[in-house]
Amino acid sequence: MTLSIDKPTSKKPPRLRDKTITLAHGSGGRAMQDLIEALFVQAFQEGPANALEDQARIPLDELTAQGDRLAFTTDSFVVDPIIFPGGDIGTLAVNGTVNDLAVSGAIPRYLTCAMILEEGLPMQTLRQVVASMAAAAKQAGVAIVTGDTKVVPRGGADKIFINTAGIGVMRTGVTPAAVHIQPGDVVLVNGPIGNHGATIMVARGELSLETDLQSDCQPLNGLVDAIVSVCPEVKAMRDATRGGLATVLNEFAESARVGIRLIEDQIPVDDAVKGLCELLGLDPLYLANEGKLVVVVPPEQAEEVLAAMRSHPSGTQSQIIGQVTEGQWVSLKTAFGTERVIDRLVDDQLPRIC
Amino acid sequence: MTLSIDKPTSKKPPRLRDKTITLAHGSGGRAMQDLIEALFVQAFQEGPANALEDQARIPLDELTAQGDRLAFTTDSFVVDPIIFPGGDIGTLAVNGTVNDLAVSGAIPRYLTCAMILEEGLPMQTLRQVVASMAAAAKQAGVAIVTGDTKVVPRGGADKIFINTAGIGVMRTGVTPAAVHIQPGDVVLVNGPIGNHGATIMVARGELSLETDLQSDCQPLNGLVDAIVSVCPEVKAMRDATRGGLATVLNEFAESARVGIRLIEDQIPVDDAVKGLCELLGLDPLYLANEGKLVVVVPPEQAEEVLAAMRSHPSGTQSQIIGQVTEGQWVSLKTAFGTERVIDRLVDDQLPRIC
Amino acid sequence: MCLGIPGQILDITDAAQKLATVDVSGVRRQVNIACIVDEEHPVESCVGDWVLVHVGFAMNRIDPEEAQITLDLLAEMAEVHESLAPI
Amino acid sequence: MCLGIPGQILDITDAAQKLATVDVSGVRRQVNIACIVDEEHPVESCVGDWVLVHVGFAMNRIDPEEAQITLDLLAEMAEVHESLAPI
Amino acid sequence: MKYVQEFRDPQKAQGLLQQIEVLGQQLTQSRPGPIKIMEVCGGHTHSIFKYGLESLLPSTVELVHGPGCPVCIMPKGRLDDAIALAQNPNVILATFGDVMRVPGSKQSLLQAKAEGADIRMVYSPLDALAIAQKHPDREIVFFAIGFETTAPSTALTVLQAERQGIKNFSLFCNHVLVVPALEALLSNPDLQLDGFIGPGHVSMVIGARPYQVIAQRYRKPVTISGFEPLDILQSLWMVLRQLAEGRCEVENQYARLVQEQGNLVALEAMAKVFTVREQFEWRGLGDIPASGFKMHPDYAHFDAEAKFTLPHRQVADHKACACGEILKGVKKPWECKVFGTGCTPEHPIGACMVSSEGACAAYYKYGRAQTAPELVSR
Amino acid sequence: MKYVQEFRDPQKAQGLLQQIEVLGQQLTQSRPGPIKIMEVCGGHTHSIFKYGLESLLPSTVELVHGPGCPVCIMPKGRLDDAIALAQNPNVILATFGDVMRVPGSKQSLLQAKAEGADIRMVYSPLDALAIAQKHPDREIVFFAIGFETTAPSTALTVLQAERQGIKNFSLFCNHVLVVPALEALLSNPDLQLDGFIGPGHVSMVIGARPYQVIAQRYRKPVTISGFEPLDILQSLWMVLRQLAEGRCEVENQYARLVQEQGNLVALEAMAKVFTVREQFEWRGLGDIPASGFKMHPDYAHFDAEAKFTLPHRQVADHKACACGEILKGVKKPWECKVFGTGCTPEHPIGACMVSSEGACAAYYKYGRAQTAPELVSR
Ligand code: SF4
Ligand code: SF4
Ligand SMILES: [Mg+2]
Ligand SMILES: [Mg+2]
Ligand SMILES: [Mg+2]
Ligand SMILES: [Mg+2]
Ligand SMILES: [Mg+2]
Ligand SMILES: [Mg+2]
Ligand SMILES: [Mg+2]
Ligand SMILES: [Mg+2]
Ligand SMILES: [Mg+2]
Ligand SMILES: [Mg+2]
Repeated sequence: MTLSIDKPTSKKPPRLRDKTITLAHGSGGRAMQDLIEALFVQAFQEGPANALEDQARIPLDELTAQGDRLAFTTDSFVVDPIIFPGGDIGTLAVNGTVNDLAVSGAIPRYLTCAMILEEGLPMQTLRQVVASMAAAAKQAGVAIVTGDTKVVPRGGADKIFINTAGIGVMRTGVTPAAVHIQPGDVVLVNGPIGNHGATIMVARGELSLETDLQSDCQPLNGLVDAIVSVCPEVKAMRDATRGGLATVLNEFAESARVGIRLIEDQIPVDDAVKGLCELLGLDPLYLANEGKLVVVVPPEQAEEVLAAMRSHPSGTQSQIIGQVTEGQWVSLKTAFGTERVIDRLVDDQLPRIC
Repeated sequence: MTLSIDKPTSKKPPRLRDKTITLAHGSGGRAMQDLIEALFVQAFQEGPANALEDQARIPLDELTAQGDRLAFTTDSFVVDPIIFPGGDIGTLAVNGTVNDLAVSGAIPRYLTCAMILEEGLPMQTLRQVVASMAAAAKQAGVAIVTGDTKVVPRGGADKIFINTAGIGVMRTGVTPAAVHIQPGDVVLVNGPIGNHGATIMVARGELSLETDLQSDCQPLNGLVDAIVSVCPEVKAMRDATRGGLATVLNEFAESARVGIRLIEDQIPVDDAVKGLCELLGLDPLYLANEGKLVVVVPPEQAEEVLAAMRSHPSGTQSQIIGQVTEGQWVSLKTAFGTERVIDRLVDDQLPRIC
Repeated sequence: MCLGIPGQILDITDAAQKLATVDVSGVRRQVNIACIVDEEHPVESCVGDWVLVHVGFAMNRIDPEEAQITLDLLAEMAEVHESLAPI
Repeated sequence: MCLGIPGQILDITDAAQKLATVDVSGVRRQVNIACIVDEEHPVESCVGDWVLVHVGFAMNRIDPEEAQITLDLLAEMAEVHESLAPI
Repeated sequence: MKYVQEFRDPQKAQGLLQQIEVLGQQLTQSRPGPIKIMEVCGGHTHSIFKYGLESLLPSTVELVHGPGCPVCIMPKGRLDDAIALAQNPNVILATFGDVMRVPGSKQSLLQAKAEGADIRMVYSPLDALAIAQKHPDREIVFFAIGFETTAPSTALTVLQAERQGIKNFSLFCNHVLVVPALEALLSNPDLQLDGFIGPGHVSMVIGARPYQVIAQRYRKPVTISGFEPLDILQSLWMVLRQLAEGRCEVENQYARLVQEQGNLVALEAMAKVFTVREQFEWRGLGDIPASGFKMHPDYAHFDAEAKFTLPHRQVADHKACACGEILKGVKKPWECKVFGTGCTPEHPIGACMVSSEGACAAYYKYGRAQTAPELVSR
Repeated sequence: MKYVQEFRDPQKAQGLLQQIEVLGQQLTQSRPGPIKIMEVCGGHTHSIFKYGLESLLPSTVELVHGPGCPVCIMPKGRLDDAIALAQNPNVILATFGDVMRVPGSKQSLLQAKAEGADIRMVYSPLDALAIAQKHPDREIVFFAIGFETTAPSTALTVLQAERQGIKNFSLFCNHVLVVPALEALLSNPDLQLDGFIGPGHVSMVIGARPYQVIAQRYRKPVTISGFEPLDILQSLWMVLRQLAEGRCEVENQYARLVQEQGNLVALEAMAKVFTVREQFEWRGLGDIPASGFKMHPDYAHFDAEAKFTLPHRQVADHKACACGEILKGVKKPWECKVFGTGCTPEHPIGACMVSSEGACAAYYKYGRAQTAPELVSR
């Protein structure tokens, strides 16, 4: 059973007396309904008023007023640990999907929230994650309009998994897509890379490392607005999540059948991320980000886009990091003046030590 | 990273050589891309032609041609075992979301597919589940247009979890919702209840029981078409999944502030489901279904709707099972001629034995 | 207390361990039939018998004649009632 | 082989076990400094030293003078090159 | 379903109901208040609510729901012991679903499981034994509950474990006995009962004879009853008939399953494996002499109470809880101050609210609309 | 980053490169083919590719990538042993990330982990010891790999385990030694090398002295080198200068870290805990005498090879794999028949394709666009 989260109810929400999540909270029975009403409905009540149905219902004319196409996306979030410096799995779950919509040039509008909870999860943890989701949704200006709750037996999942799907409206005339990329186009990024990946690696605790790093988790739709308003012709945008900057650029090159040449000196990387990479033999180009955007624009608009990005709070450290070329490789002009290929990795980077 | 599943690619898909899922398949790297291209893109290629972006893009005018509102829903599927008589987690994941759209009166159109896989999952199992999803989508006439793949370490999840979100177009003028239900309305169901719940309980093997039961998992959008075409005024529809028929009827009663009176003799229950319930002290009214629909219609249209349902392959055993009343309780006229309350359960039913 | 349900013995799965398959309205399970086996009723003779199943054991044999006697009595009482009912 | 990276000792966390905190460009970790402690360099004196960090051990002390000699030589060679380069 | 469906035929009830009405009127002409008949067994209570039988009865006949649900009468201390066993990391505790939600002093088995204890629900004690064979490195404790119906299965399982030489299996034995509990009730001066509907499945094991003490010493008629609605109505009628005829006997409505002597194999297995406790605590009723089984010394190596150290704390019942009076038939559930408000199936205070055979849960689930809607906030 | 950034300054490379060009030309005037210098160490190989140093070199100077990656030379049989250890349900195998993807005869550690073996990636052998303290009921085996740089850390960890009385910790010791491997290479008549860039971090432990045998017996110049691009270019220049001047000496470019005598604490710890094996198998190179460490008899109680029964099977390398010839500097990766087709980082056939310090992986990852694009299907 799915409950639309935005139940227009006058009655006061039930009190949640349970200290931990049990299988009852996923049973479809009253314990589940109480959880949904006491927690999710309260937190996410910003949405439009729908009845207590198994789906949200959205007038199409409200969407057609904003653009001509729907963007539709989904991501599951399984981050470990679920709470880390700079955010938690809830922040990620909202921003991740907001960003996947935003980079299509869409105005993100509505999100779903489907939780898989492990039996025994402290209720307090769930409260915190749900509060983060509500705050992130508010910040990004989206509504969480429908959801689902499943509970699996202890050991059947790792604390919390969240799936968010999202829809947004694509502005008429704005159609960023990797296939539009052409030689000569300019590649930008909105700030230092690798902070999220580095933060999570450290937060797991297995390496016994300490840093002051924080995840860069943030919504990018505001920044995209700024980009699109000066450059509706933007060729391509993508958030550089799993696989990092290198992976996104390889996807771009492959889709558009072009090469991309990066300038190492211009790619912003924070010192502690550099330190972690040196210590563990990693490459920051492949570290995950959760608030970093790669943008490709026609060369004549690069400076204007850069200026627009830098004047947005999410892009103050934006940089032009390279240019699209003929050819088929993503390559890097190293700080040493040489050139090397930046290929896709097969897999996650593992520490290289001995 | 999310890959739109319907990549228009001329190059032949990579060969999947791995026999099991490893963390590499969720890394964002080449192993993941190969998995997506070799498995998901091949299986789900029915969708519209989008570029390899992080979101599907759907023309809004295609939607406005079919209706005036969007229905938007999500469900995660965590069924254990993942393969059972009559279906598997893939069949469920597609039909579950198709049905949540259909019962709103919407024409289900597009689905997402987000998989959380446990490290060590046999590739063959994943292939089977994906094939089931593709087949179910084809049967329901929906396209799976975008997806996501995560892999968690062994022990971090139980084999496969699938989330599907779905969008559909609500036909202009058709607005089933529990709040519309009024005393006098008639309640129908499209066939015997409890088969899915009973099948899963037996399939877990812990009770060492054997039956010839099968899950009733099926798409209901065709049946809904048949209902709506004779009765666009349909008051409410809902698929009776977790919590079963009793839970849906309680939700209806609560939303509409009415009572509902069921006639036990008219509620279809298969013999083996009855046997299981007697053996374990369970009530079939609370067992889950995955292809059963509760419909509430105005009394004057009940017979016509019943006839329409019975002439559809998914409704040959449809029955009128009760009527909406004043009051606040869901009650049952027992086969013994008495009356009892059918309340919501707190929790899943547990076997009652000693 | 003590949920018990009639079932019919389908076959003997392990005569030494006194294990049999019982059918309850299409649900089959292996049960222990020690409680219904005695000199008069050797293991093999139990196939086809109706028994009361409780927590994986056949606890007693159901006596069809006694069942019929009860039903006949009830039918008789119902008939008497019918005949007395106002027309 | 043998990835090693310069880091600076921030403090001694356990003098008996010869454990210290090292900083590598903002990343801190506890390392074993047994290999750089001797009569001339008692544990406490190591704070502030630059060491080569490998698998959780400070393997050797970095000699700032030797480093400077190398850099000076390189600078000199670069200068000679500059002066020879076509104008 | 043979031997089930025939006994659910509402047509056949009409004669019985009419006779009950006649007898009820006759019996209450010369006394105040209705005739009170206790159905001892929780299974009967469940059927009565499931089939709405109370609504069919005349106001002259009242059913009192007895202490015959082994889950409802399990004291908190014993549950705490079971939870302590399950929390031992080397122990797998196996038990029936019935007992999973019953609140101990701090939590239920279901909550302990959510917090990491390894607790498995089984359909049969044989399934618990199979778990022991599958996990030779773990200790499997079967939390054995139930009346004499269930005790033989447990005993036979222990005998099988002995034959197969399985050493990592033991019982936490909480089997209880019907007749001593009834005697305890009957010795209570509060109690105003006119007769009993006797538990059919217990009687299938112990036979009809043990109830003679009730009929003879306490002068109350007993009818051993089946569990289908016609069985129960017929038994009620049989008790009323005894009353009307001034008889105090043990009658057997459930002759298709219950014999005078009970089941000899079952009785022998119980006699081998168990021995009667000096006393056992019943939730709501307190200590009752000779009312439970413990392991026979010959089978001490299968006794979890000997194998493991248990807290063994006695825990008082919640002071608001009227379970004891309800089990004695002195109060009705809705006469408990917290029924439906502080005490609900979601957050049960007393055990009667947990098991669906508990009188409070049964009223909450099936009976509220008719009997006490005003007591329940929705 | 101090002591790092300064050695990456491209401006400072210009003088070196010009000198290398001059020396290269001079040295090849009177002989066919380029001057071939082997960087022994995988860390150097990694830096050379990461900074694209080969593209800066004149055609007269060629770098040959040596056997100095402890992961690349790990034979399949030893990996199978490690996997067998990890598959023991009571064992937790701890090791460095480097070795996780290396294919054994059937699977890699990563695959074994996916199928349920308890394998933990650690940054330090001390972290493996901490796991042992945290899980007193399990056996923790540290799969110890690495050259003399890493061996002291392992030795010091064992000494700490001894001091703390930790009994559930042991080593599966696979430490290998640089100089014996070089001697084995140098005794090969195929080999055509003119000099060596010596491993800086190994030398920080063992000192400069052990390389004298190369300079003196085999008459090849050696320069011990740091790992930054300027270090490597300077070392290359120093080797060429020796060749030009007709010298065969052991020079030390990495004086900021390497002393003549090495690190005495480290050497002492190794001498206590380890003893040299009669021979050790190197993937691609076969058995090399005295080229690895095993546990010293005094520390046999920390020896996983003594504590556990291992398959100890020798497994032949894949017959298409040219790893051996590549490690000897006889072939370049793209001269292997399966490079980039049958053998990729995704599905490596040989170990050189696994570690990013392996020559094949380095060419695949960094070098393809320049050196051999036509060999690689995308
Ligand atoms: S309502 Fe609850 S507290 Fe009251 S008697 Fe019943 S079980 Fe006890
Ligand atoms: S390409 Fe692969 S098979 Fe060929 S030598 Fe390199 S590692 Fe061996
Ligand atoms: Mg639904
Ligand atoms: Mg849904
Ligand atoms: Mg749902
Ligand atoms: Mg994203
Ligand atoms: Mg993205
Ligand atoms: Mg996405
Ligand atoms: Mg994704
Ligand atoms: Mg659904
Ligand atoms: Mg336990
Ligand atoms: Mg293991």
